[in-house]
Amino acid sequence: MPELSAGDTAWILTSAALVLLMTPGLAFFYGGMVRAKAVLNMLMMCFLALAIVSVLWVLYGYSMAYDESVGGLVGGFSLAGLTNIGPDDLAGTIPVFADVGFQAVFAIITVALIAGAIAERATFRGWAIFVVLWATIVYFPVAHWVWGDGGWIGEFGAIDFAGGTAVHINAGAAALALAIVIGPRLGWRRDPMKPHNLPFVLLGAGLLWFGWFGFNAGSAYAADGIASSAWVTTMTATAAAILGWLLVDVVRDQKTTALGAASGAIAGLVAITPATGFVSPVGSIVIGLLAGVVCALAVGLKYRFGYDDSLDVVAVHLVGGLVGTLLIGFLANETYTGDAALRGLFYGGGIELLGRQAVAAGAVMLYSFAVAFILGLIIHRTVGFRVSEDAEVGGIDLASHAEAAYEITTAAGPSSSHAAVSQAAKERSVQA
Amino acid sequence: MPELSAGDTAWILTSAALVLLMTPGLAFFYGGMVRAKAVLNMLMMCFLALAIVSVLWVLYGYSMAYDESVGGLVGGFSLAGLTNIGPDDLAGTIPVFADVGFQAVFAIITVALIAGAIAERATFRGWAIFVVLWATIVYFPVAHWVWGDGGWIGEFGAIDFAGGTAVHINAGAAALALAIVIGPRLGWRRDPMKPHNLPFVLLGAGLLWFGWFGFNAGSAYAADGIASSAWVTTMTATAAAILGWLLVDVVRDQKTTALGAASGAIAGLVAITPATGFVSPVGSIVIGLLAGVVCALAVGLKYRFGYDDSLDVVAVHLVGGLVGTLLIGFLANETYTGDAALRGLFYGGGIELLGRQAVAAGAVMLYSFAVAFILGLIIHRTVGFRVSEDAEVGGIDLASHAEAAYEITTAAGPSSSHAAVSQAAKERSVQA
Amino acid sequence: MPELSAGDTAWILTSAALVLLMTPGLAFFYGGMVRAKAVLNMLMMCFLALAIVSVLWVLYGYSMAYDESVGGLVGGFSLAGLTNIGPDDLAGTIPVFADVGFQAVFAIITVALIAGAIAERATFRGWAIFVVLWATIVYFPVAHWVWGDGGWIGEFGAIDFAGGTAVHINAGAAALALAIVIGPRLGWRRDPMKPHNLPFVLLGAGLLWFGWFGFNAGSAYAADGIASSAWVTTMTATAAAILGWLLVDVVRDQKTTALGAASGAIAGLVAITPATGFVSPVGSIVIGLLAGVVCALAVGLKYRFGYDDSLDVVAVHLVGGLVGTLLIGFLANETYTGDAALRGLFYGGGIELLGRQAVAAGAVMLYSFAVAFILGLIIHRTVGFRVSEDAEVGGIDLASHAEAAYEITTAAGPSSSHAAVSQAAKERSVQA
Amino acid sequence: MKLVTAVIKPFKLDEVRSALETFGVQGMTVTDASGYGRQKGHTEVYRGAEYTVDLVPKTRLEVLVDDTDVDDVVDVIVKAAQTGKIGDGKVWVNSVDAVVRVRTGEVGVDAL
Amino acid sequence: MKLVTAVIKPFKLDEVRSALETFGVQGMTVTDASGYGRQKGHTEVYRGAEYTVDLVPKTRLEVLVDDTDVDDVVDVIVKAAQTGKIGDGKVWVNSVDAVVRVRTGEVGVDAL
Amino acid sequence: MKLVTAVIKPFKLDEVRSALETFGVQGMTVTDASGYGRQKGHTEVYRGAEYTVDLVPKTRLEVLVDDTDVDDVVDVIVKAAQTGKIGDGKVWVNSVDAVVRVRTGEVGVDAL
Ligand SMILES: Nc1ncnc2c1ncn2[C@@H]1O[C@H](COP(=O)(O)OP(=O)(O)O)[C@@H](O)[C@H]1O
Ligand SMILES: Nc1ncnc2c1ncn2[C@@H]1O[C@H](COP(=O)(O)OP(=O)(O)O)[C@@H](O)[C@H]1O
Ligand SMILES: Nc1ncnc2c1ncn2[C@@H]1O[C@H](COP(=O)(O)OP(=O)(O)O)[C@@H](O)[C@H]1O
Repeated sequence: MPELSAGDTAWILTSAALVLLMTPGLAFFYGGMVRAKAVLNMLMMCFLALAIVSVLWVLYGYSMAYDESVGGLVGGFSLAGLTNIGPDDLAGTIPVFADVGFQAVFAIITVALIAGAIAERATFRGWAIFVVLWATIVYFPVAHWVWGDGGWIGEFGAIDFAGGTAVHINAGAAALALAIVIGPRLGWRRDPMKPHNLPFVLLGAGLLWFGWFGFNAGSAYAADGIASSAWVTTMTATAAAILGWLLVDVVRDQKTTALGAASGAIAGLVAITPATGFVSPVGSIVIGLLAGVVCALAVGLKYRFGYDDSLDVVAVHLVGGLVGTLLIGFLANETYTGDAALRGLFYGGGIELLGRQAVAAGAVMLYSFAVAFILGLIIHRTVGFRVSEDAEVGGIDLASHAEAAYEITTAAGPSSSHAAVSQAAKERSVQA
Repeated sequence: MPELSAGDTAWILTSAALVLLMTPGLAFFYGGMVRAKAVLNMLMMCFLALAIVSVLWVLYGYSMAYDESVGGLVGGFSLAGLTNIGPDDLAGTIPVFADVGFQAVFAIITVALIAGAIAERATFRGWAIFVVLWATIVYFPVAHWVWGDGGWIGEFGAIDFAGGTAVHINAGAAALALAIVIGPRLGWRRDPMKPHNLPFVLLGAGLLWFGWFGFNAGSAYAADGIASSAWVTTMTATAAAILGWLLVDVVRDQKTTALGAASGAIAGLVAITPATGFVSPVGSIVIGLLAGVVCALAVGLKYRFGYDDSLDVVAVHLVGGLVGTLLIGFLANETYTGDAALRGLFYGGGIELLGRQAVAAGAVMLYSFAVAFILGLIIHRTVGFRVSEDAEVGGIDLASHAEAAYEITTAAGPSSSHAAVSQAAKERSVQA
Repeated sequence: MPELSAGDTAWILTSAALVLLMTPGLAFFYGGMVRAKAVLNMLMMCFLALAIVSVLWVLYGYSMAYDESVGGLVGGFSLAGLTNIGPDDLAGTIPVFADVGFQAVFAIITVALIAGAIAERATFRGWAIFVVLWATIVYFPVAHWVWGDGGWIGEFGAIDFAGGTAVHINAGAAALALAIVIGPRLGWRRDPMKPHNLPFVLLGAGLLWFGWFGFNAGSAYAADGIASSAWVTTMTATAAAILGWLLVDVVRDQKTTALGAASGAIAGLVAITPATGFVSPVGSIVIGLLAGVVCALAVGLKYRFGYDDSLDVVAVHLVGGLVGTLLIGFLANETYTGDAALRGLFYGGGIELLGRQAVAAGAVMLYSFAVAFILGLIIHRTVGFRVSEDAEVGGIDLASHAEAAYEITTAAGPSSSHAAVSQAAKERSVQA
Repeated sequence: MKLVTAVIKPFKLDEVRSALETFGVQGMTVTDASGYGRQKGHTEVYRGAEYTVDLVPKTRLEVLVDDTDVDDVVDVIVKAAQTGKIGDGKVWVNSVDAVVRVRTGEVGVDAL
Repeated sequence: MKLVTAVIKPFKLDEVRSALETFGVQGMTVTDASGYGRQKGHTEVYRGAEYTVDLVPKTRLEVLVDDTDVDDVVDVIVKAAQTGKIGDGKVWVNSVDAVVRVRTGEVGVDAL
Repeated sequence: MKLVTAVIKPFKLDEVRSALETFGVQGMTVTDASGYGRQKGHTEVYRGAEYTVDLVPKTRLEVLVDDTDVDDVVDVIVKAAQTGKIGDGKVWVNSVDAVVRVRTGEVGVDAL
């Protein structure tokens, strides 16, 4: 029986904290991309996902994902509330609670990712309900399929090191469904809808990259050689994807863009996620470069097919997730997978691995899309999933949160806003 | 004799870095909440606390807190300058220097927390002096009371896992004292004084949460099961507190606010701090929810009693710290405390634990309040603790630091500030 | 033969992630200091260095730095592509891949540091070419000199714990060369050219400090006592340097400035870098204080000698690196170096150590300056290293990236930019 | 020579500009403004207190026109800026004594 | 019809607005401005160099009023905006040839 | 009394201000503006789509002057603001019925 390894535990606790930081990072990556009148709502969608999913995870999510399998489809409820678990219980060389924490943050970020597709226009109530239902009906079971003991995808033999299917394809497919259900923003295709704060986009990208080392290298569940190679490939694939996306920028527009660099980084991180512990550094450069190029081109899909996936969740997460999941079929390297059966086509493996990867990707994509579509529709028709036209034009921050993001007055210049001074403060009930 | 554990050391060094990051995080949490003309001063108050307390800690702070006890009240000075300590000396399974670093960042953040109560109006000189004196007279001894070998609170049997009394009640009480001493901002209750940059508030909250995993789970002093359960409760209490605060928002104002979400997160983190390694995940959800609701309501106290605690340090840290410290008396769980005597009322424990918690909380609160009040008064009457009216109205950034935070010119739009161009640059003595 | 230590590995993987975060941190430190029309370009210069150097490192950089020495000058190419390395290979107690990752991020940040000297005016193409060439011709060999097995500086007996010569003097000298080659910004000395976003400067400083714990304490290559003392000195030197720089501010201008605090922090971090594991905490306070004062004064050099080192890379990194590298000759402490031969003058050592430090510093400085100067000149004369006057005046963000950093519209106030509305969107080829 | 000043809803700027261009006006100067009038502002909540912001974002245009064009230009602006909802804004006309084009020093109608 | 333009200290806006409202003026247009005059600006320090910023933040109001009200309105603004310290600003009056309400096309006094 | 309004290139503000100071004008009010005219704007790229921003940043000045000075003031501004390249801007003059200094209530030339 394995003993507690303080080193492995230190690494998993660190990794869990890093992955938790990804959700605020995502909030800024997304928040910088929306217009100034909607940045708070974007941040709040991410923080709400963080708050709700954390609680659900402890109440029943961990149990549904990691309890004993019910037919390979979902875990049971015997771990609900985590009341059976104590600080001395181990999962391999780490405490079960470290596993609980580390897995929780995956659930959180997956749900938060979806928000980008419906930026600037979703009711906060609708989003809250969606978060609860989609996490419960889709994420918890799908995590079980892929990583749960006895989950059907794992049994079937498809592999996913850190979440290409369970996280990115899953979130990307749901994002597509919601974008279709709630429809495009007013003025879409007519107005530019440019990012209001590109430095925030790069800040978010930087924090995401940083956190992703926990996401990928932490998924080794130990501080060992595979964690280290995963660390390296998480760096190199991302770097290569930045170069790939900027290449598309230059060829198409004769300029490199900051939005392209940030998006390329995320595309690379997404694509390497499923493959990070299975491929060599050079393999990861191939994955990154391809992901950068393919995702940059995939942004155009929404214009061709007419859905307003506002912050390109589909192009980056669904497409990037597919790129990485399928490239495993070509680039999986026995030196890293440690299993002769897990070799990609380029390393003398057969076509079966690629086939299994495709089946797993397809299954998660269809399931997530279908459930998200139905949930979205139900919410839309009942409590409403879309704010009023006035709220959207005037800004969802004011309409949904009664706040404005910035009140930037500089004593130095003429841009001093007098709004603050001209307000009639009507204190209503500030007392407790 | 325990040996060095690389795993435990890795975790404590990581935790220490995480906690250090909390002070910049706090700077942004606070800095986003003040008006644009005071953001640099707010950031500088936090960074100054960081700079001063780091140096004091090495010179004599660590010694006063952790050297042999003088009557349970304060440590001696034999460790002053840390000259007796070498890299091979151990404190348990980690090097003493790791302990020095980890404890240093607690001292720093505690002092920095106080700044929020006197935002936008304190002289920088006054603040510098206060930092030196309060750290010396209050923080170092109180840390000894709670965590020092032979400190009276520890001996007395009150428990504080990561700093509910020593950090939050302590800082909150001092904040209240200073807010009273230096008085409300000009225009308080009349002008809105809205946060100038809410995304910064959320950025700060995100960084604080991230760093708090080091604060709480690092306080296990090992990478083990209790560190892991502390990690989990640090996530869940915070999440629940966000939901709790937003609930108050919705009931009272029919809107969820971003400021509420950020404040709720901090309230939850504060409340779980003393209890983090003593309660179960479900227990932590109870603590978080209650803290979110209670702190949200406690914000009204300042209006009722008429002190301008500008960024609600009292409502969040004093009140939140009390909530957590007292709830230990109800929710302490033997599975986690590992001691049948440390059981809360809900788990069959007696009232004594609650009583001891209350005594410890009360003692720290009174001591910190009294000393801070006297120090504040002396500083106010001598070197001055409050900037001139002109400086406050015109902006403390210009008055105290001769800087303006933002000079945002976009070539794209009409908001290009011409201030930069219209300045008559009078270089005085730029040469060294 | 040493075995894998999970604890050491956890610490190095964590440290590597921390150091990676330093490049985004640097991007914000620098980005906040430039004018608003150039912030994206500054961020992009840093992210481009990150992307390119990551890939080069795997392809041949690691090999040039750490493969078997060719005459003490450079490593060979047998590790090119890292194809000979597997996840089970160890370097001491950690996997080779952990070493690869940890060393990669040093290469990245060194190159990125240079960008600050040529802010707001360099062609992006020129920068991309410079990054490739300088990394290849200067950084990889110099890393070998200092840290490679058999590198001449190491053999010679000069010591550099975490990169005073290899990173800071190296980057600072190259920065000086480029600033001279491409010349001052239009309006330099006439216009104020104030930082456009000082909170970003402090955010960057905070992230850099946080990451620097990995940089310095990670350079112990183990989670042990020296890592812990390095952690502490990284905190205290930085704190002291903030105080030192603010002291100069106060004496000269009667005000403390936020820019001074941020710059002081970086100066302290730079100066402690080579000495971090060799000096006591009190020694580190001396180094920090001196670095803060000296670097603050060194900012004036550029006015005296007439080069526009726009963001003071020379004053902070070259000068700060020299301060730290030379002070080792005075303050190296046997308790920490563990070698009686490595004692500074203040601890009874001879003048030889100081001499060796000076030679190493001088050699790196000259080599880096010379090569950077020649590379800069060639690039300037061929593809061009400087944007057009129109581009510089109108803003390099628009000229080089066709983007504007901010589009901040608040529904609340009059500063609503109508630029977005008044644009005629001419979609060209958004489809893939 | 006349100066036509218009205060309009910000999102109408593009339409007004196109309409003026079609009419033949070749230039204008635009400033951000905020307006107070019949149109209500919005409400913000801060720490449980509610604040009403009375000012509404507006865009202010200035167009110098020849005397003969002034009525048409006012008409073009009013038509293009109209939504029919409260807060559409005002247009007013001042007399101008002289106009100079900075670049050339040309005066009067030639300066436009 | 007259156009009253006032340049005042920003923190006086609210008082001026209330005073005008009490008087019966129902609307105005506000822009951020900065002023240069007797009032001194402030000093900034950057890397040890001192810069004087001469421009002082101001708020600029425009109020269209009927000819008969113009003196009173000027008076109301001056009273409300006065602090007695340098930099209180200026108020001036122009003649207006025509005013139109965009929403309805009403002209003259009806447009206010 | 006259009101001289000038729309100029932003980076020319400092020169114009000095020139006016030298001439003896003691105050002015400045606002940020953007202009539409012969001068072309710039192009931005977003997700592969190209957007033309037609508006160009400008600075708008208002200077109240005595009738006798008006021609000279216009001249001073035009000279100082001229670069000779397209987009240098316009200067125009309106008549002012009355001017008041808020601080003192002084009117007319004394108010300047
Ligand atoms: N008397 C006035 N003087 C100057 N501007 C005014 C005046 N009245 C209204 N405005 C401007 O016109 C805008 C619209 O006016 P409002 O009364 O809200 O609607 P409407 O013109 O449709 O009746 C205001 O926001 C303000 O900018
Ligand atoms: N000649 C002028 N033309 C236009 N605006 C002016 C003029 N002189 C002053 N102002 C405006 O009035 C403001 C106050 O003027 P100032 O001379 O500082 O104080 P005061 O009016 O109290 O004597 C200035 O900031 C500027 O905005
Ligand atoms: N008819 C007009 N009315 C008001 N402002 C105008 C007019 N025409 C031009 N302008 C202003 O003058 C600026 C310069 O005009 P432009 O035609 O670009 O160059 P130029 O005046 O050198 O011929 C414009 O950006 C705009 O602000």
